[in-house]
Amino acid sequence: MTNKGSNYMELSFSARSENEAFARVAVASFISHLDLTVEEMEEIKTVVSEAVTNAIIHGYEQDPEQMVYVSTRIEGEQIEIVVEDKGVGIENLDEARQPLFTTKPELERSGMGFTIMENFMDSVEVTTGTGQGTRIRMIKKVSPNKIYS
Amino acid sequence: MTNKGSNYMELSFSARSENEAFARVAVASFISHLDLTVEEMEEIKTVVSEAVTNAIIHGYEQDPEQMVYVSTRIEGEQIEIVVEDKGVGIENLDEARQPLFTTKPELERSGMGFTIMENFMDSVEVTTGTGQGTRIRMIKKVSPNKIYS
Amino acid sequence: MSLEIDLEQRDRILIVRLKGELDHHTSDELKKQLESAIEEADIQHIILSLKNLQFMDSSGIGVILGRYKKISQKQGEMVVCSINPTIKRLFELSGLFKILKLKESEEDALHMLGVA
Amino acid sequence: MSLEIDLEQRDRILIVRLKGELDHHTSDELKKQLESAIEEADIQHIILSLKNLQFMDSSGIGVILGRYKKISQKQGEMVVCSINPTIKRLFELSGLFKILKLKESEEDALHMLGVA
Ligand SMILES: Nc1ncnc2c1ncn2[C@@H]1O[C@H](COP(=O)(O)OP(=O)(O)O)[C@@H](O)[C@H]1O
Ligand SMILES: Nc1ncnc2c1ncn2[C@@H]1O[C@H](COP(=O)(O)OP(=O)(O)O)[C@@H](O)[C@H]1O
Repeated sequence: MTNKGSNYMELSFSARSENEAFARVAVASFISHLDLTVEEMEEIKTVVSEAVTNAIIHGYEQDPEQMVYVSTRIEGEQIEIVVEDKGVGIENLDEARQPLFTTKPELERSGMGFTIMENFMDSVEVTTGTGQGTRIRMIKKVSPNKIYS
Repeated sequence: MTNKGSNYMELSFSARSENEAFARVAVASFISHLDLTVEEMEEIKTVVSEAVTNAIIHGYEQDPEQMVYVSTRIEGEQIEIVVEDKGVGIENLDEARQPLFTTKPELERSGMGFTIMENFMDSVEVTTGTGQGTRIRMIKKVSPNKIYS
Repeated sequence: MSLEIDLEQRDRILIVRLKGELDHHTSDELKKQLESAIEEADIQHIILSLKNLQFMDSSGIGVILGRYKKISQKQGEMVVCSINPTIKRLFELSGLFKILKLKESEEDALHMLGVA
Repeated sequence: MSLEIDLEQRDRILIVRLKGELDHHTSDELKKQLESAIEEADIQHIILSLKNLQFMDSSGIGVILGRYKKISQKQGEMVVCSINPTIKRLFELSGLFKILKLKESEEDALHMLGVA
Protein backbone atom coordinates (compact mmCIF):
# COMPACT_ATOMS: atom_id res chain seq x y z
CA MET A 1 0.00 0.00 0.00
CA THR A 2 2.76 2.44 -0.78
CA ASN A 3 1.63 5.68 -2.18
CA LYS A 4 4.59 7.13 -4.07
CA GLY A 5 3.70 9.51 -6.87
CA SER A 6 0.16 8.21 -6.95
CA ASN A 7 -3.16 9.23 -5.50
CA TYR A 8 -4.98 6.51 -3.58
CA MET A 9 -8.22 6.05 -1.71
CA GLU A 10 -9.99 3.13 -0.16
CA LEU A 11 -13.46 2.91 1.19
CA SER A 12 -15.70 0.36 2.87
CA PHE A 13 -19.41 0.50 3.61
CA SER A 14 -22.40 -1.55 4.78
CA ALA A 15 -23.80 -3.93 2.16
CA ARG A 16 -27.00 -1.92 1.70
CA SER A 17 -28.42 -1.14 -1.71
CA GLU A 18 -28.67 2.60 -0.95
CA ASN A 19 -24.85 2.64 -0.81
CA GLU A 20 -24.52 1.67 -4.48
CA ALA A 21 -25.04 5.31 -5.50
CA PHE A 22 -22.62 6.43 -2.76
CA ALA A 23 -19.86 4.16 -4.11
CA ARG A 24 -20.29 5.52 -7.65
CA VAL A 25 -20.25 9.13 -6.50
CA ALA A 26 -17.20 8.59 -4.27
CA VAL A 27 -15.10 7.03 -7.05
CA ALA A 28 -16.26 9.66 -9.57
CA SER A 29 -15.40 12.46 -7.17
CA PHE A 30 -11.96 11.00 -6.43
CA ILE A 31 -11.02 10.98 -10.13
CA SER A 32 -12.83 14.21 -11.03
CA HIS A 33 -9.64 16.31 -11.36
CA LEU A 34 -8.49 14.05 -14.23
CA ASP A 35 -10.91 15.79 -16.58
CA LEU A 36 -12.17 12.60 -18.22
CA THR A 37 -14.80 12.80 -20.94
CA VAL A 38 -18.42 12.46 -19.85
CA GLU A 39 -18.50 9.00 -21.42
CA GLU A 40 -15.34 7.76 -19.70
CA MET A 41 -16.80 8.96 -16.40
CA GLU A 42 -20.12 7.23 -17.09
CA GLU A 43 -18.33 4.00 -17.94
CA ILE A 44 -16.41 4.06 -14.67
CA LYS A 45 -19.55 4.79 -12.65
CA THR A 46 -21.29 1.90 -14.40
CA VAL A 47 -18.58 -0.69 -13.66
CA VAL A 48 -18.38 0.41 -10.01
CA SER A 49 -22.13 0.01 -9.78
CA GLU A 50 -22.01 -3.47 -11.36
CA ALA A 51 -19.26 -4.78 -9.08
CA VAL A 52 -20.69 -3.24 -5.89
CA THR A 53 -24.20 -4.50 -6.68
CA ASN A 54 -22.79 -8.01 -7.23
CA ALA A 55 -20.98 -7.89 -3.88
CA ILE A 56 -24.22 -6.89 -2.12
CA ILE A 57 -26.65 -9.22 -3.92
CA HIS A 58 -24.53 -12.26 -4.71
CA GLY A 59 -21.57 -12.05 -2.33
CA TYR A 60 -23.55 -11.18 0.80
CA GLU A 61 -27.14 -12.00 -0.23
CA GLN A 62 -28.10 -8.54 1.03
CA ASP A 63 -26.96 -8.97 4.63
CA PRO A 64 -26.56 -5.31 5.73
CA GLU A 65 -24.12 -6.20 8.48
CA GLN A 66 -21.43 -7.14 5.95
CA MET A 67 -18.97 -4.66 4.45
CA VAL A 68 -18.05 -3.98 0.82
CA TYR A 69 -14.52 -2.69 -0.01
CA VAL A 70 -13.67 -0.35 -2.87
CA SER A 71 -10.32 1.23 -3.66
CA THR A 72 -9.08 3.49 -6.44
CA ARG A 73 -5.52 4.33 -7.43
CA ILE A 74 -4.53 6.92 -10.01
CA GLU A 75 -0.99 6.23 -11.18
CA GLY A 76 0.83 7.08 -14.38
CA GLU A 77 -1.59 6.62 -17.22
CA GLN A 78 -4.04 4.39 -15.48
CA ILE A 79 -6.93 4.22 -13.04
CA GLU A 80 -7.13 1.00 -11.02
CA ILE A 81 -10.36 0.16 -9.22
CA VAL A 82 -10.71 -2.82 -6.86
CA VAL A 83 -14.08 -3.99 -5.51
CA GLU A 84 -14.01 -6.73 -2.91
CA ASP A 85 -16.34 -8.70 -0.69
CA LYS A 86 -15.71 -11.44 1.85
CA GLY A 87 -18.88 -13.28 0.88
CA VAL A 88 -19.78 -16.63 -0.69
CA GLY A 89 -17.42 -16.44 -3.67
CA ILE A 90 -17.98 -17.82 -7.18
CA GLU A 91 -17.76 -21.56 -7.80
CA ASN A 92 -17.50 -21.56 -11.59
CA LEU A 93 -15.96 -18.31 -12.81
CA ASP A 94 -15.91 -19.15 -16.53
CA GLU A 95 -19.62 -19.74 -16.45
CA ALA A 96 -20.25 -16.62 -14.35
CA ARG A 97 -18.45 -14.41 -16.89
CA GLN A 98 -20.67 -15.54 -19.80
CA PRO A 99 -23.06 -12.87 -21.09
CA LEU A 100 -26.61 -13.41 -19.79
CA PHE A 101 -25.53 -16.01 -17.19
CA THR A 102 -27.08 -15.34 -13.80
CA THR A 103 -27.78 -17.42 -10.71
CA LYS A 104 -30.50 -15.01 -9.57
CA PRO A 105 -33.11 -14.86 -12.37
CA GLU A 106 -35.81 -14.57 -9.67
CA LEU A 107 -34.38 -11.13 -8.82
CA GLU A 108 -34.54 -10.22 -12.53
CA ARG A 109 -30.74 -10.01 -12.80
CA SER A 110 -29.76 -9.74 -16.45
CA GLY A 111 -26.45 -11.61 -16.26
CA MET A 112 -24.71 -8.70 -17.99
CA GLY A 113 -22.57 -7.39 -15.11
CA PHE A 114 -19.26 -9.05 -16.04
CA THR A 115 -19.81 -8.39 -19.76
CA ILE A 116 -20.27 -4.68 -19.05
CA MET A 117 -17.17 -4.52 -16.84
CA GLU A 118 -15.11 -6.20 -19.56
CA ASN A 119 -16.41 -3.89 -22.27
CA PHE A 120 -16.04 -0.63 -20.36
CA MET A 121 -12.61 -1.27 -18.82
CA ASP A 122 -9.23 -2.19 -20.35
CA SER A 123 -8.74 -5.16 -18.06
CA VAL A 124 -10.80 -7.09 -15.48
CA GLU A 125 -9.15 -9.63 -13.17
CA VAL A 126 -11.28 -11.72 -10.83
CA THR A 127 -9.96 -13.58 -7.78
CA THR A 128 -12.59 -15.76 -6.16
CA GLY A 129 -13.48 -19.22 -4.90
CA THR A 130 -16.28 -20.86 -2.93
CA GLY A 131 -16.32 -19.34 0.56
CA GLN A 132 -13.37 -17.08 -0.23
CA GLY A 133 -15.13 -13.89 -1.25
CA THR A 134 -14.63 -12.11 -4.56
CA ARG A 135 -12.12 -9.48 -5.62
CA ILE A 136 -12.50 -7.63 -8.93
CA ARG A 137 -9.53 -5.57 -10.12
CA MET A 138 -10.28 -3.33 -13.07
CA ILE A 139 -7.97 -1.02 -14.99
CA LYS A 140 -8.73 1.80 -17.36
CA LYS A 141 -6.04 3.67 -19.28
CA VAL A 142 -6.50 7.39 -19.63
CA SER A 143 -5.10 9.70 -22.27
CA PRO A 144 -1.56 11.02 -21.62
CA ASN A 145 -2.71 14.62 -21.01
CA LYS A 146 -4.67 13.34 -18.06
CA ILE A 147 -1.70 11.71 -16.35
CA TYR A 148 -1.60 12.31 -12.64
CA SER A 149 1.50 14.14 -11.46
CA MET B 1 -17.24 -2.09 14.30
CA THR B 2 -20.57 -3.82 14.49
CA ASN B 3 -23.11 -2.58 12.10
CA LYS B 4 -26.51 -3.52 13.54
CA GLY B 5 -29.35 -1.31 12.39
CA SER B 6 -26.95 1.39 11.31
CA ASN B 7 -25.35 2.45 8.07
CA TYR B 8 -21.59 2.80 8.17
CA MET B 9 -18.77 3.77 5.85
CA GLU B 10 -15.09 4.41 6.26
CA LEU B 11 -12.65 5.85 3.86
CA SER B 12 -8.95 6.64 3.67
CA PHE B 13 -7.00 8.64 1.12
CA SER B 14 -3.63 10.22 0.36
CA ALA B 15 -2.90 13.44 2.27
CA ARG B 16 -3.18 15.62 -0.85
CA SER B 17 -5.10 18.87 -0.86
CA GLU B 18 -7.11 17.86 -3.96
CA ASN B 19 -8.69 15.13 -1.82
CA GLU B 20 -10.33 17.68 0.53
CA ALA B 21 -13.20 18.13 -1.94
CA PHE B 22 -13.41 14.34 -2.41
CA ALA B 23 -13.83 13.79 1.34
CA ARG B 24 -16.64 16.36 1.55
CA VAL B 25 -18.47 14.92 -1.45
CA ALA B 26 -18.12 11.34 -0.17
CA VAL B 27 -19.58 12.13 3.27
CA ALA B 28 -22.36 14.27 1.74
CA SER B 29 -23.24 11.50 -0.70
CA PHE B 30 -23.28 8.87 2.04
CA ILE B 31 -25.85 10.84 4.08
CA SER B 32 -27.82 12.15 1.10
CA HIS B 33 -30.81 9.86 1.60
CA LEU B 34 -31.46 11.47 5.02
CA ASP B 35 -33.00 14.49 3.31
CA LEU B 36 -31.22 17.05 5.48
CA THR B 37 -31.82 20.75 4.89
CA VAL B 38 -29.38 22.53 2.58
CA GLU B 39 -27.88 24.27 5.61
CA GLU B 40 -27.40 21.09 7.63
CA MET B 41 -25.66 19.55 4.63
CA GLU B 42 -23.44 22.63 4.18
CA GLU B 43 -22.50 22.53 7.86
CA ILE B 44 -21.45 18.90 7.63
CA LYS B 45 -19.41 19.50 4.47
CA THR B 46 -17.71 22.42 6.20
CA VAL B 47 -16.65 20.50 9.31
CA VAL B 48 -15.36 17.58 7.21
CA SER B 49 -13.34 20.07 5.20
CA GLU B 50 -11.91 21.68 8.37
CA ALA B 51 -10.88 18.42 10.00
CA VAL B 52 -9.45 16.88 6.81
CA THR B 53 -7.52 20.06 5.96
CA ASN B 54 -6.05 20.07 9.48
CA ALA B 55 -4.95 16.44 9.11
CA ILE B 56 -3.21 17.25 5.82
CA ILE B 57 -1.61 20.59 6.77
CA HIS B 58 -0.91 20.20 10.47
CA GLY B 59 -0.94 16.45 11.09
CA TYR B 60 1.16 15.46 8.09
CA GLU B 61 2.67 18.78 7.00
CA GLN B 62 1.44 17.96 3.48
CA ASP B 63 3.36 14.71 3.03
CA PRO B 64 1.31 13.05 0.22
CA GLU B 65 2.48 9.56 1.17
CA GLN B 66 0.48 9.67 4.40
CA MET B 67 -3.15 8.63 4.71
CA VAL B 68 -6.15 10.45 6.21
CA TYR B 69 -9.03 8.38 7.67
CA VAL B 70 -12.69 9.42 7.66
CA SER B 71 -15.70 7.42 8.82
CA THR B 72 -19.41 8.14 9.06
CA ARG B 73 -22.10 6.28 10.92
CA ILE B 74 -25.81 6.97 10.70
CA GLU B 75 -27.56 5.48 13.71
CA GLY B 76 -30.82 6.34 15.42
CA GLU B 77 -31.11 10.10 15.50
CA GLN B 78 -27.49 10.93 14.95
CA ILE B 79 -24.71 11.22 12.41
CA GLU B 80 -21.25 10.48 13.77
CA ILE B 81 -18.19 11.56 11.77
CA VAL B 82 -14.63 10.63 12.73
CA VAL B 83 -11.57 12.19 11.06
CA GLU B 84 -8.20 10.78 12.01
CA ASP B 85 -4.53 11.15 11.14
CA LYS B 86 -1.43 9.37 12.41
CA GLY B 87 0.62 12.55 12.27
CA VAL B 88 2.40 14.84 14.74
CA GLY B 89 -0.50 15.30 17.16
CA ILE B 90 -1.38 18.39 19.20
CA GLU B 91 0.73 19.33 22.23
CA ASN B 92 -1.61 21.82 23.88
CA LEU B 93 -5.20 21.07 22.97
CA ASP B 94 -6.83 23.80 25.08
CA GLU B 95 -4.76 26.41 23.31
CA ALA B 96 -5.41 24.83 19.89
CA ARG B 97 -9.18 25.01 20.39
CA GLN B 98 -9.16 28.78 21.06
CA PRO B 99 -10.72 30.86 18.28
CA LEU B 100 -8.06 32.48 16.07
CA PHE B 101 -5.22 30.36 17.49
CA THR B 102 -3.00 28.92 14.78
CA THR B 103 0.54 27.55 14.61
CA LYS B 104 0.73 28.22 10.87
CA PRO B 105 0.10 31.95 10.35
CA GLU B 106 2.66 31.87 7.50
CA LEU B 107 0.19 29.70 5.56
CA GLU B 108 -2.57 32.25 6.30
CA ARG B 109 -4.48 29.81 8.46
CA SER B 110 -7.24 31.66 10.31
CA GLY B 111 -7.27 29.59 13.49
CA MET B 112 -11.04 29.11 13.13
CA GLY B 113 -11.17 25.39 12.30
CA PHE B 114 -12.01 24.05 15.77
CA THR B 115 -14.42 26.94 16.46
CA ILE B 116 -16.35 26.13 13.28
CA MET B 117 -16.50 22.40 14.11
CA GLU B 118 -17.84 23.19 17.59
CA ASN B 119 -20.45 25.61 16.28
CA PHE B 120 -21.72 23.47 13.42
CA MET B 121 -21.86 20.13 15.28
CA ASP B 122 -23.58 19.05 18.51
CA SER B 123 -20.42 17.59 19.99
CA VAL B 124 -16.71 17.51 19.13
CA GLU B 125 -14.31 15.18 20.98
CA VAL B 126 -10.59 15.34 20.28
CA THR B 127 -8.10 12.58 21.14
CA THR B 128 -4.51 13.62 20.50
CA GLY B 129 -1.02 13.92 21.95
CA THR B 130 2.48 14.72 20.68
CA GLY B 131 3.48 12.03 18.19
CA GLN B 132 0.18 10.19 18.61
CA GLY B 133 -1.83 11.58 15.73
CA THR B 134 -5.20 13.26 16.09
CA ARG B 135 -8.72 11.85 16.12
CA ILE B 136 -11.75 14.13 15.90
CA ARG B 137 -15.14 12.59 16.66
CA MET B 138 -18.09 14.81 15.81
CA ILE B 139 -21.80 14.20 16.29
CA LYS B 140 -24.80 15.92 14.79
CA LYS B 141 -28.36 15.10 15.82
CA VAL B 142 -30.93 15.03 13.06
CA SER B 143 -34.65 15.54 13.30
CA PRO B 144 -36.71 12.44 14.17
CA ASN B 145 -38.34 12.19 10.72
CA LYS B 146 -34.88 11.64 9.31
CA ILE B 147 -34.05 8.69 11.53
CA TYR B 148 -32.33 5.87 9.71
CA SER B 149 -34.24 2.62 9.70
CA MET C 1 -30.02 11.69 -6.61
CA SER C 2 -32.54 8.93 -6.81
CA LEU C 3 -35.11 7.87 -9.44
CA GLU C 4 -38.24 9.81 -10.40
CA ILE C 5 -40.85 7.82 -12.29
CA ASP C 6 -43.53 9.56 -14.35
CA LEU C 7 -46.20 7.38 -15.99
CA GLU C 8 -48.70 8.55 -18.60
CA GLN C 9 -51.29 6.41 -20.37
CA ARG C 10 -52.51 7.02 -23.96
CA ASP C 11 -54.97 4.41 -25.18
CA ARG C 12 -53.22 1.11 -24.39
CA ILE C 13 -49.76 2.70 -24.47
CA LEU C 14 -47.82 3.45 -21.27
CA ILE C 15 -45.25 6.23 -21.53
CA VAL C 16 -42.58 5.75 -18.84
CA ARG C 17 -40.45 8.86 -18.22
CA LEU C 18 -37.43 8.28 -15.99
CA LYS C 19 -35.35 10.94 -14.32
CA GLY C 20 -32.26 10.36 -12.20
CA GLU C 21 -30.49 7.06 -11.64
CA LEU C 22 -31.73 3.54 -12.34
CA ASP C 23 -29.70 0.97 -10.41
CA HIS C 24 -30.41 -2.09 -8.27
CA HIS C 25 -31.63 0.12 -5.40
CA THR C 26 -34.12 2.11 -7.46
CA SER C 27 -35.17 -0.70 -9.84
CA ASP C 28 -37.50 -2.37 -7.31
CA GLU C 29 -39.82 0.62 -7.16
CA LEU C 30 -39.85 0.90 -10.97
CA LYS C 31 -40.70 -2.79 -11.30
CA LYS C 32 -43.57 -2.44 -8.83
CA GLN C 33 -45.10 0.60 -10.56
CA LEU C 34 -44.81 -0.93 -14.03
CA GLU C 35 -46.28 -4.24 -12.91
CA SER C 36 -49.40 -2.67 -11.48
CA ALA C 37 -49.85 -0.40 -14.51
CA ILE C 38 -49.56 -3.36 -16.90
CA GLU C 39 -52.04 -5.45 -14.87
CA GLU C 40 -54.56 -2.84 -13.79
CA ALA C 41 -54.59 -0.39 -16.67
CA ASP C 42 -54.60 -3.00 -19.43
CA ILE C 43 -51.42 -1.74 -21.09
CA GLN C 44 -50.27 -3.32 -24.34
CA HIS C 45 -47.31 -1.16 -25.45
CA ILE C 46 -44.58 0.61 -23.49
CA ILE C 47 -42.53 3.67 -24.46
CA LEU C 48 -39.41 4.20 -22.34
CA SER C 49 -38.52 7.89 -22.47
CA LEU C 50 -34.99 8.23 -21.12
CA LYS C 51 -34.03 11.84 -21.88
CA ASN C 52 -33.52 12.68 -18.20
CA LEU C 53 -32.12 9.33 -17.12
CA GLN C 54 -28.60 10.19 -16.00
CA PHE C 55 -27.42 6.74 -15.04
CA MET C 56 -28.39 3.14 -15.65
CA ASP C 57 -26.63 -0.15 -15.01
CA SER C 58 -27.52 -3.78 -15.76
CA SER C 59 -30.22 -3.80 -13.06
CA GLY C 60 -32.18 -1.59 -15.46
CA ILE C 61 -31.74 -4.15 -18.24
CA GLY C 62 -33.28 -6.77 -15.94
CA VAL C 63 -36.40 -4.68 -15.24
CA ILE C 64 -36.84 -3.85 -18.92
CA LEU C 65 -36.52 -7.50 -19.99
CA GLY C 66 -38.98 -8.58 -17.29
CA ARG C 67 -41.63 -6.10 -18.47
CA TYR C 68 -40.98 -6.93 -22.13
CA LYS C 69 -41.90 -10.55 -21.41
CA LYS C 70 -45.23 -9.43 -19.96
CA ILE C 71 -46.32 -7.19 -22.80
CA SER C 72 -45.04 -9.48 -25.56
CA GLN C 73 -47.56 -12.05 -24.30
CA LYS C 74 -50.22 -9.49 -25.28
CA GLN C 75 -48.56 -8.93 -28.69
CA GLY C 76 -47.35 -5.58 -27.33
CA GLU C 77 -44.24 -3.69 -28.38
CA MET C 78 -41.62 -1.78 -26.44
CA VAL C 79 -40.02 1.38 -27.80
CA VAL C 80 -37.18 3.37 -26.25
CA CYS C 81 -36.43 7.01 -27.05
CA SER C 82 -34.07 9.87 -26.16
CA ILE C 83 -31.26 7.61 -24.97
CA ASN C 84 -27.73 8.79 -24.07
CA PRO C 85 -24.58 7.18 -25.61
CA THR C 86 -23.42 5.17 -22.56
CA ILE C 87 -26.88 3.76 -21.87
CA LYS C 88 -27.23 2.99 -25.60
CA ARG C 89 -24.06 0.87 -25.38
CA LEU C 90 -25.58 -1.05 -22.44
CA PHE C 91 -28.63 -1.80 -24.58
CA GLU C 92 -26.42 -2.89 -27.49
CA LEU C 93 -24.22 -5.14 -25.36
CA SER C 94 -27.31 -6.83 -23.95
CA GLY C 95 -28.89 -7.36 -27.35
CA LEU C 96 -31.96 -5.36 -26.31
CA PHE C 97 -32.33 -3.77 -29.73
CA LYS C 98 -33.24 -7.18 -31.12
CA ILE C 99 -36.52 -6.99 -29.26
CA LEU C 100 -37.25 -3.30 -28.80
CA LYS C 101 -37.24 -0.38 -31.21
CA LEU C 102 -35.16 2.79 -30.84
CA LYS C 103 -36.68 6.17 -31.74
CA GLU C 104 -35.43 9.75 -31.47
CA SER C 105 -38.37 11.20 -29.55
CA GLU C 106 -41.62 10.33 -27.77
CA GLU C 107 -43.50 11.66 -30.79
CA ASP C 108 -41.68 9.32 -33.16
CA ALA C 109 -42.36 6.45 -30.77
CA LEU C 110 -46.08 7.26 -30.52
CA HIS C 111 -46.25 7.64 -34.27
CA MET C 112 -44.67 4.22 -34.74
CA LEU C 113 -47.32 2.71 -32.47
CA GLY C 114 -50.04 4.28 -34.57
CA VAL C 115 -50.92 7.28 -32.40
CA ALA C 116 -50.97 10.58 -34.32
CA MET D 1 -16.04 21.23 -8.87
CA SER D 2 -13.19 23.60 -8.34
CA LEU D 3 -12.91 27.41 -8.05
CA GLU D 4 -13.47 29.91 -10.88
CA ILE D 5 -12.10 33.38 -10.24
CA ASP D 6 -13.34 36.37 -12.22
CA LEU D 7 -11.65 39.74 -11.58
CA GLU D 8 -12.92 43.11 -12.83
CA GLN D 9 -11.37 46.50 -12.11
CA ARG D 10 -13.38 49.76 -11.81
CA ASP D 11 -11.23 52.76 -10.92
CA ARG D 12 -9.27 51.56 -7.89
CA ILE D 13 -11.88 48.96 -6.97
CA LEU D 14 -11.35 45.25 -7.64
CA ILE D 15 -14.53 43.19 -8.01
CA VAL D 16 -13.77 39.55 -7.18
CA ARG D 17 -16.46 37.11 -8.38
CA LEU D 18 -16.05 33.58 -7.10
CA LYS D 19 -17.80 30.49 -8.43
CA GLY D 20 -17.47 26.97 -7.06
CA GLU D 21 -15.65 25.93 -3.91
CA LEU D 22 -13.11 27.88 -1.86
CA ASP D 23 -11.09 25.55 0.35
CA HIS D 24 -7.43 25.04 1.25
CA HIS D 25 -6.74 23.46 -2.17
CA THR D 26 -8.23 26.31 -4.21
CA SER D 27 -7.27 29.18 -1.88
CA ASP D 28 -3.63 29.29 -3.08
CA GLU D 29 -4.60 30.27 -6.61
CA LEU D 30 -7.00 32.93 -5.31
CA LYS D 31 -4.30 34.38 -3.06
CA LYS D 32 -1.84 34.56 -5.99
CA GLN D 33 -4.27 36.30 -8.31
CA LEU D 34 -5.40 38.81 -5.69
CA GLU D 35 -1.84 39.60 -4.64
CA SER D 36 -0.73 40.46 -8.15
CA ALA D 37 -3.87 42.53 -8.80
CA ILE D 38 -3.36 44.52 -5.58
CA GLU D 39 0.32 45.14 -6.37
CA GLU D 40 0.27 45.70 -10.10
CA ALA D 41 -3.10 47.32 -10.72
CA ASP D 42 -2.93 49.73 -7.77
CA ILE D 43 -6.12 48.47 -6.15
CA GLN D 44 -7.45 50.23 -3.04
CA HIS D 45 -10.85 48.61 -2.43
CA ILE D 46 -12.09 45.06 -2.86
CA ILE D 47 -15.65 43.83 -3.44
CA LEU D 48 -16.13 40.11 -2.84
CA SER D 49 -19.11 38.96 -4.86
CA LEU D 50 -20.09 35.51 -3.59
CA LYS D 51 -23.41 34.78 -5.29
CA ASN D 52 -22.06 31.68 -7.05
CA LEU D 53 -19.72 30.53 -4.29
CA GLN D 54 -21.18 27.19 -3.29
CA PHE D 55 -18.75 26.26 -0.55
CA MET D 56 -16.22 27.99 1.68
CA ASP D 57 -14.33 26.87 4.76
CA SER D 58 -11.90 28.63 7.11
CA SER D 59 -9.15 28.58 4.47
CA GLY D 60 -11.23 31.25 2.72
CA ILE D 61 -11.28 33.35 5.90
CA GLY D 62 -7.48 33.22 5.94
CA VAL D 63 -7.17 34.51 2.36
CA ILE D 64 -9.69 37.29 2.99
CA LEU D 65 -7.96 38.45 6.19
CA GLY D 66 -4.58 38.41 4.44
CA ARG D 67 -5.83 40.64 1.60
CA TYR D 68 -7.69 42.90 4.02
CA LYS D 69 -4.39 43.65 5.76
CA LYS D 70 -2.87 44.72 2.44
CA ILE D 71 -5.61 47.11 1.36
CA SER D 72 -6.21 48.56 4.81
CA GLN D 73 -2.62 49.85 4.68
CA LYS D 74 -3.80 51.94 1.71
CA GLN D 75 -6.90 53.09 3.64
CA GLY D 76 -8.91 50.73 1.44
CA GLU D 77 -12.17 49.02 2.33
CA MET D 78 -13.46 45.53 1.75
CA VAL D 79 -17.14 44.84 0.99
CA VAL D 80 -18.80 41.47 0.61
CA CYS D 81 -22.09 40.91 -1.20
CA SER D 82 -24.56 38.16 -2.20
CA ILE D 83 -23.51 35.77 0.55
CA ASN D 84 -25.32 32.51 1.42
CA PRO D 85 -26.46 31.70 5.00
CA THR D 86 -23.81 29.10 5.90
CA ILE D 87 -20.93 31.23 4.60
CA LYS D 88 -22.43 34.22 6.42
CA ARG D 89 -22.24 32.25 9.68
CA LEU D 90 -18.54 31.55 8.99
CA PHE D 91 -17.96 35.29 8.58
CA GLU D 92 -19.88 36.01 11.80
CA LEU D 93 -18.03 33.38 13.85
CA SER D 94 -14.70 34.78 12.66
CA GLY D 95 -15.66 38.37 13.46
CA LEU D 96 -15.09 39.39 9.84
CA PHE D 97 -18.03 41.81 9.87
CA LYS D 98 -16.09 43.99 12.31
CA ILE D 99 -13.73 44.90 9.51
CA LEU D 100 -15.69 44.45 6.31
CA LYS D 101 -19.12 45.62 5.20
CA LEU D 102 -21.97 43.42 4.05
CA LYS D 103 -24.15 44.52 1.11
CA GLU D 104 -27.01 42.87 -0.80
CA SER D 105 -25.60 43.28 -4.30
CA GLU D 106 -22.56 44.39 -6.29
CA GLU D 107 -24.42 47.59 -7.12
CA ASP D 108 -24.98 48.43 -3.47
CA ALA D 109 -21.33 47.69 -2.77
CA LEU D 110 -20.12 49.93 -5.64
CA HIS D 111 -22.50 52.65 -4.50
CA MET D 112 -21.13 52.46 -0.97
CA LEU D 113 -17.60 52.93 -2.33
CA GLY D 114 -18.72 56.05 -4.21
CA VAL D 115 -19.16 54.60 -7.71
CA ALA D 116 -22.53 55.43 -9.27
N1 LIG E 1 -19.37 -10.77 -5.79
C1 LIG E 1 -19.93 -11.94 -6.15
N2 LIG E 1 -20.07 -12.93 -5.24
C2 LIG E 1 -20.64 -14.11 -5.58
N3 LIG E 1 -21.07 -14.40 -6.83
C3 LIG E 1 -20.96 -13.45 -7.78
C4 LIG E 1 -20.38 -12.19 -7.50
N4 LIG E 1 -20.39 -11.47 -8.64
C5 LIG E 1 -20.93 -12.24 -9.58
N5 LIG E 1 -21.29 -13.45 -9.08
C6 LIG E 1 -21.90 -14.57 -9.82
O1 LIG E 1 -21.70 -14.37 -11.21
C7 LIG E 1 -22.96 -14.33 -11.89
C8 LIG E 1 -22.88 -13.37 -13.06
O2 LIG E 1 -22.66 -12.05 -12.62
P1 LIG E 1 -23.08 -10.82 -13.53
O3 LIG E 1 -22.50 -11.01 -14.89
O4 LIG E 1 -22.73 -9.57 -12.84
O5 LIG E 1 -24.66 -10.95 -13.68
P2 LIG E 1 -25.85 -10.72 -12.60
O6 LIG E 1 -25.34 -9.91 -11.45
O7 LIG E 1 -26.88 -9.99 -13.38
O8 LIG E 1 -26.29 -12.10 -12.16
C9 LIG E 1 -23.95 -13.94 -10.82
O9 LIG E 1 -25.26 -14.34 -11.15
C10 LIG E 1 -23.40 -14.67 -9.60
O10 LIG E 1 -23.75 -16.03 -9.59
N1 LIG F 1 -4.79 17.18 12.87
C1 LIG F 1 -3.96 18.02 13.51
N2 LIG F 1 -2.68 17.64 13.76
C2 LIG F 1 -1.82 18.46 14.40
N3 LIG F 1 -2.16 19.70 14.82
C3 LIG F 1 -3.43 20.13 14.61
C4 LIG F 1 -4.39 19.32 13.94
N4 LIG F 1 -5.53 20.02 13.91
C5 LIG F 1 -5.32 21.18 14.50
N5 LIG F 1 -4.04 21.28 14.95
C6 LIG F 1 -3.44 22.41 15.69
O1 LIG F 1 -4.48 23.22 16.21
C7 LIG F 1 -4.37 24.56 15.71
C8 LIG F 1 -5.73 25.17 15.57
O2 LIG F 1 -6.48 24.48 14.58
P1 LIG F 1 -7.67 25.22 13.84
O3 LIG F 1 -8.58 25.81 14.85
O4 LIG F 1 -8.27 24.27 12.88
O5 LIG F 1 -6.98 26.42 13.05
P2 LIG F 1 -6.00 26.45 11.77
O6 LIG F 1 -6.10 25.15 11.03
O7 LIG F 1 -6.50 27.59 10.98
O8 LIG F 1 -4.61 26.68 12.29
C9 LIG F 1 -3.58 24.43 14.43
O9 LIG F 1 -2.93 25.62 14.09
C10 LIG F 1 -2.61 23.30 14.77
O10 LIG F 1 -1.51 23.78 15.54
